[in-house]
Amino acid sequence: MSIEQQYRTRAKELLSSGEVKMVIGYSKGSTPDRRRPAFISTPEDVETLVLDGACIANLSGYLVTEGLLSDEKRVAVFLRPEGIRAINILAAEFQLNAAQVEILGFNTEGNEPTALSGSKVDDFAELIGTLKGIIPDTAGEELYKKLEAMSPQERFDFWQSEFSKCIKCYACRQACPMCYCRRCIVDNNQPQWVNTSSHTLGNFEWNIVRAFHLSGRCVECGNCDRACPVNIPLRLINRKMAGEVLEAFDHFAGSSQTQEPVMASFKKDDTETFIL
Amino acid sequence: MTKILYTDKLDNCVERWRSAGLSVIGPVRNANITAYRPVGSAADLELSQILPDRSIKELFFPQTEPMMRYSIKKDAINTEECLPPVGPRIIFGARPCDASGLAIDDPLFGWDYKDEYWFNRRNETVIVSIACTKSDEFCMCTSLKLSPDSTKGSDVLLRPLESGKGWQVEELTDRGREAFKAIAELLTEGAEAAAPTAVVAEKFDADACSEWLRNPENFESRFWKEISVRCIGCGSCTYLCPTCHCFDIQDEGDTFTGIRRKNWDSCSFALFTMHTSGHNPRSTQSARWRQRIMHKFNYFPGKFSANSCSGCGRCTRQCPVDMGITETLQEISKLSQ
Amino acid sequence: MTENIHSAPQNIYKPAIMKIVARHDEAPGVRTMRLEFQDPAEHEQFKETFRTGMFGLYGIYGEGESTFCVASPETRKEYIECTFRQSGRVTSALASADVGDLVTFRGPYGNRFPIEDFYGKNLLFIAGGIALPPTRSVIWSCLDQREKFGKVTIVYGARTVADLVYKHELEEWQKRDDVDLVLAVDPGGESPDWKHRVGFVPTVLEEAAPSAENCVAVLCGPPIMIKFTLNSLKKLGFEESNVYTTLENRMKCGLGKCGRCNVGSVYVCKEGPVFTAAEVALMPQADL
Amino acid sequence: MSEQFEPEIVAFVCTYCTYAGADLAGTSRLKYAPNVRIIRLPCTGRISPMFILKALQKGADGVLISGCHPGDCHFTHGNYHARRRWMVFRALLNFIGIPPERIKYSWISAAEGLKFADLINSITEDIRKLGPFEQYDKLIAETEAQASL
Repeated sequence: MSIEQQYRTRAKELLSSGEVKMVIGYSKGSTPDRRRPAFISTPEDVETLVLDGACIANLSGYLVTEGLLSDEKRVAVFLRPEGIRAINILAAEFQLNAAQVEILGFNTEGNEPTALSGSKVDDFAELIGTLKGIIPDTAGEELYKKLEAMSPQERFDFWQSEFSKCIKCYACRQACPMCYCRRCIVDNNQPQWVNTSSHTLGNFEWNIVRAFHLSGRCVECGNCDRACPVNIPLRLINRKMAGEVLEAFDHFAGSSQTQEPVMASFKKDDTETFIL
Repeated sequence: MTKILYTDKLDNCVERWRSAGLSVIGPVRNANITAYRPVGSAADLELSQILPDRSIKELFFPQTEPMMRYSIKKDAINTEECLPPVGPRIIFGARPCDASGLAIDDPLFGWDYKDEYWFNRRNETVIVSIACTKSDEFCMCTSLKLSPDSTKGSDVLLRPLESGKGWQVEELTDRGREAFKAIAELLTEGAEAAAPTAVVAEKFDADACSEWLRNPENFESRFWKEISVRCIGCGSCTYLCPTCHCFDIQDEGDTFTGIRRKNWDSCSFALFTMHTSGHNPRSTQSARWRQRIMHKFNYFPGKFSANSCSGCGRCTRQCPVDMGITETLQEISKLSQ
Repeated sequence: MTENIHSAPQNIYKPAIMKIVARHDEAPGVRTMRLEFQDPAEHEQFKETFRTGMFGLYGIYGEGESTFCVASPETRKEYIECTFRQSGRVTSALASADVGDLVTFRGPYGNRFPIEDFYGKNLLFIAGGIALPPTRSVIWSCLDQREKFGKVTIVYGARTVADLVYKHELEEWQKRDDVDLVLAVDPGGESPDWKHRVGFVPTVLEEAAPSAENCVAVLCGPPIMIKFTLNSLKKLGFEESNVYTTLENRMKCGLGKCGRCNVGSVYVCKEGPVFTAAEVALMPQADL
Repeated sequence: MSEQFEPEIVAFVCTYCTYAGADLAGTSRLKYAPNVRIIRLPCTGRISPMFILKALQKGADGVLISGCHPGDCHFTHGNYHARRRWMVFRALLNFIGIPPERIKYSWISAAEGLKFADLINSITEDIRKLGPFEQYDKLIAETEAQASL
């Protein structure tokens, strides 16, 4: 039995038994290589679920949709390891109760999905442990290395040309499972810290703030990068921040649902070589 | 016999236009994205892409533009208008869907109050469109009574030759004829056949959809929730759309000097309609998606006699969650049967 | 583009500069300002176009513009009065502006109350809380030509005694023989010396029971109040086409371009803000 | 003779330690470079990275952030939180291409008036050597300009 069929069966069981009220997965998209999020709430619809190598979007963000989990019922969701880490963070930041989330874990190596065994976030603790320090995918690796080798001024020029394309559609924010704030800092206008205008300066500010707020929280699922309609390599900034946090504080975002958020905790002996 | 412009003359054309004082704009690929940008020579033009990633509207309605500069002194406020730079320009290689998008928005910006920021640019711009010989699964102009070679909004329409070596020239307006006078001697009279235009399958019945949308009963249909459940509420569809025209007015600066700007805004943002009291007339994403569809295919045509959609398909092409107008209208077509 | 569209000679987004000549605190956080035009030509234009019910965009450069009605009547066009509650960025800035300071104004925009149609009829004004200002513009427009109308009844309610706005004018109306003023505060909002009614506007209205005979009602208030008051008016026999109200939506341009004030196909800024209850009933209720 | 470049430096300091330290420097009549504008905040924990960005945007050539020594925070651990934030923010700015040398961090207690004066002198010199912060100029000019299209 293919993993797709196996998971359909499992989804059907979960829905039929009433164990979950909804399954969030993938279904066919508008072109053969596209997959779209699917929200299945009846056992009959389970057949529309698709699971293959093209299922890469991180669906965990839908769990914090207003009101979805407020009835205490459970929801099943298809997640790759990054998605499972995202659940840990959302739970650690008290955005959801991880017990309400049934995980249909999978990974994609090459084009074939493989099943991950477990159903609760804690079942995947060991797996997540092995991922620590490993870059989840190598897209953009070359560019990343090139950027690292540049001088600050060259990097600034690079980002200037990238951010000048930004149209402030906030697709990066909306696609990110970690950007759950009801009111984002750019939407606050008293004071208006970030210019809402999408001139390059405003775009710089926005992207710096976005990256800062995701430092130590980003699971590198790549949702922002894929969502960006003007192809800004956003994941490079996030990867830099993830690496920085790992190195400085040994913090691997989303390791467990009790992990303290890195920016809301401290150690007395944190590095401070830069402080005069 | 028709006038023909051969590709190898294009560089000359650009030069002629530039020396005639026109700034030449066309699809340019830069930093992984194709957009309408000023070109120095024909070599900068990227004409092979089905259509540029970003729409043409930003040349007339930029994502952010200064409207006025203010300076405040003790007992005087000085407002300096920043009307767009007036200077003739020619857009070479627009796609017919983009060009018609501009024509669709003209009545809106000219409705009683004329928006100079839009019309100053419109009146100074010649639009030379190239008919499409390629399309993809997202193109849907034919479903909106337009076509890969529609002339709406264009001043000149070029039809690619079968040989791929040039274009048949169809001058549509005085403005277009005027601009092509400058390159008259670079054109050749010929009978070479044009390549067949792209075949764009009709994806939905826009009239039937409009009728369904006009029925007040359907406003509260469950359909809206179901179709928009995966919408994440970003603005990429509206910002890439050649006809979406909503904007915000924002001040930047301090108590003494600063700039008032006109910025793109999107009906898919929750804060778009939020009252200060906290009341939000369109408080759910489904209500916002419904507004977008209703506005484009019911309200707008009711006022300005054209659907506010030119069928470029960018909304679906770029949607992070694979939504878009096509799918919604296809579903409505099914419902209206 | 087949036809050449000429631009209007005037930049439609450029505001007029106004001087604050008086200001008055109406209730906690609610302030009235009287503004005077600095440019006589702009003032002339205002005099020509302003009719009661229209709104404007009041602003402070650096903060932005905010939409509220012109609270002064069309019979007094020497100045503009506006009343606002300090709640956001722009209104906070406006609230901190003092007499003599300059602010910006764009308008007047929108449609108006068809006062000519009210001639010879009885008038019923109903307002709740901060919604008295738009009603007040109509009230004074009518009271300044009192002889043209029949009986005038004003029903005004607020949450608490402190929240009542235009307290001086309420007193004035109270004293007039040709105005029937019914004041009310919500239960719990009364002060020990409150001599008027206690109760919600719809209830108070039903108790006062003005006759629907040859009567036009002008109703302004928060959406929830409007909803219940309309029911009460129906009970009293009012036709929906004889009930006028104003819609207040978020706006940025006021010119029918920026797209945020739409309720269904209606651009509130151009086709409104004044609608009859019958017109409002045709709009998609969920988008109100 | 060309005039020497005088950098403008914005200092965000906590009121309990560094501000008191600056006060001590003043009352002790210590002389230090006049290039610093001090903004007093309740705690280093209150210093949002937005402050730094805004200062740079408004024309500062350098930024100083200073508060109580670890363990001395009036609010017991505001400065520990701030320290983590700076660590990350520094790396971020560096990756974006804003030279981290323009942003200085220090611990200065209420008793360290002399350290404050010395520090101000030395960072003023450092920033002077770096020259004016011009990276944002092009961006700011763009916001001032007409929409280019």
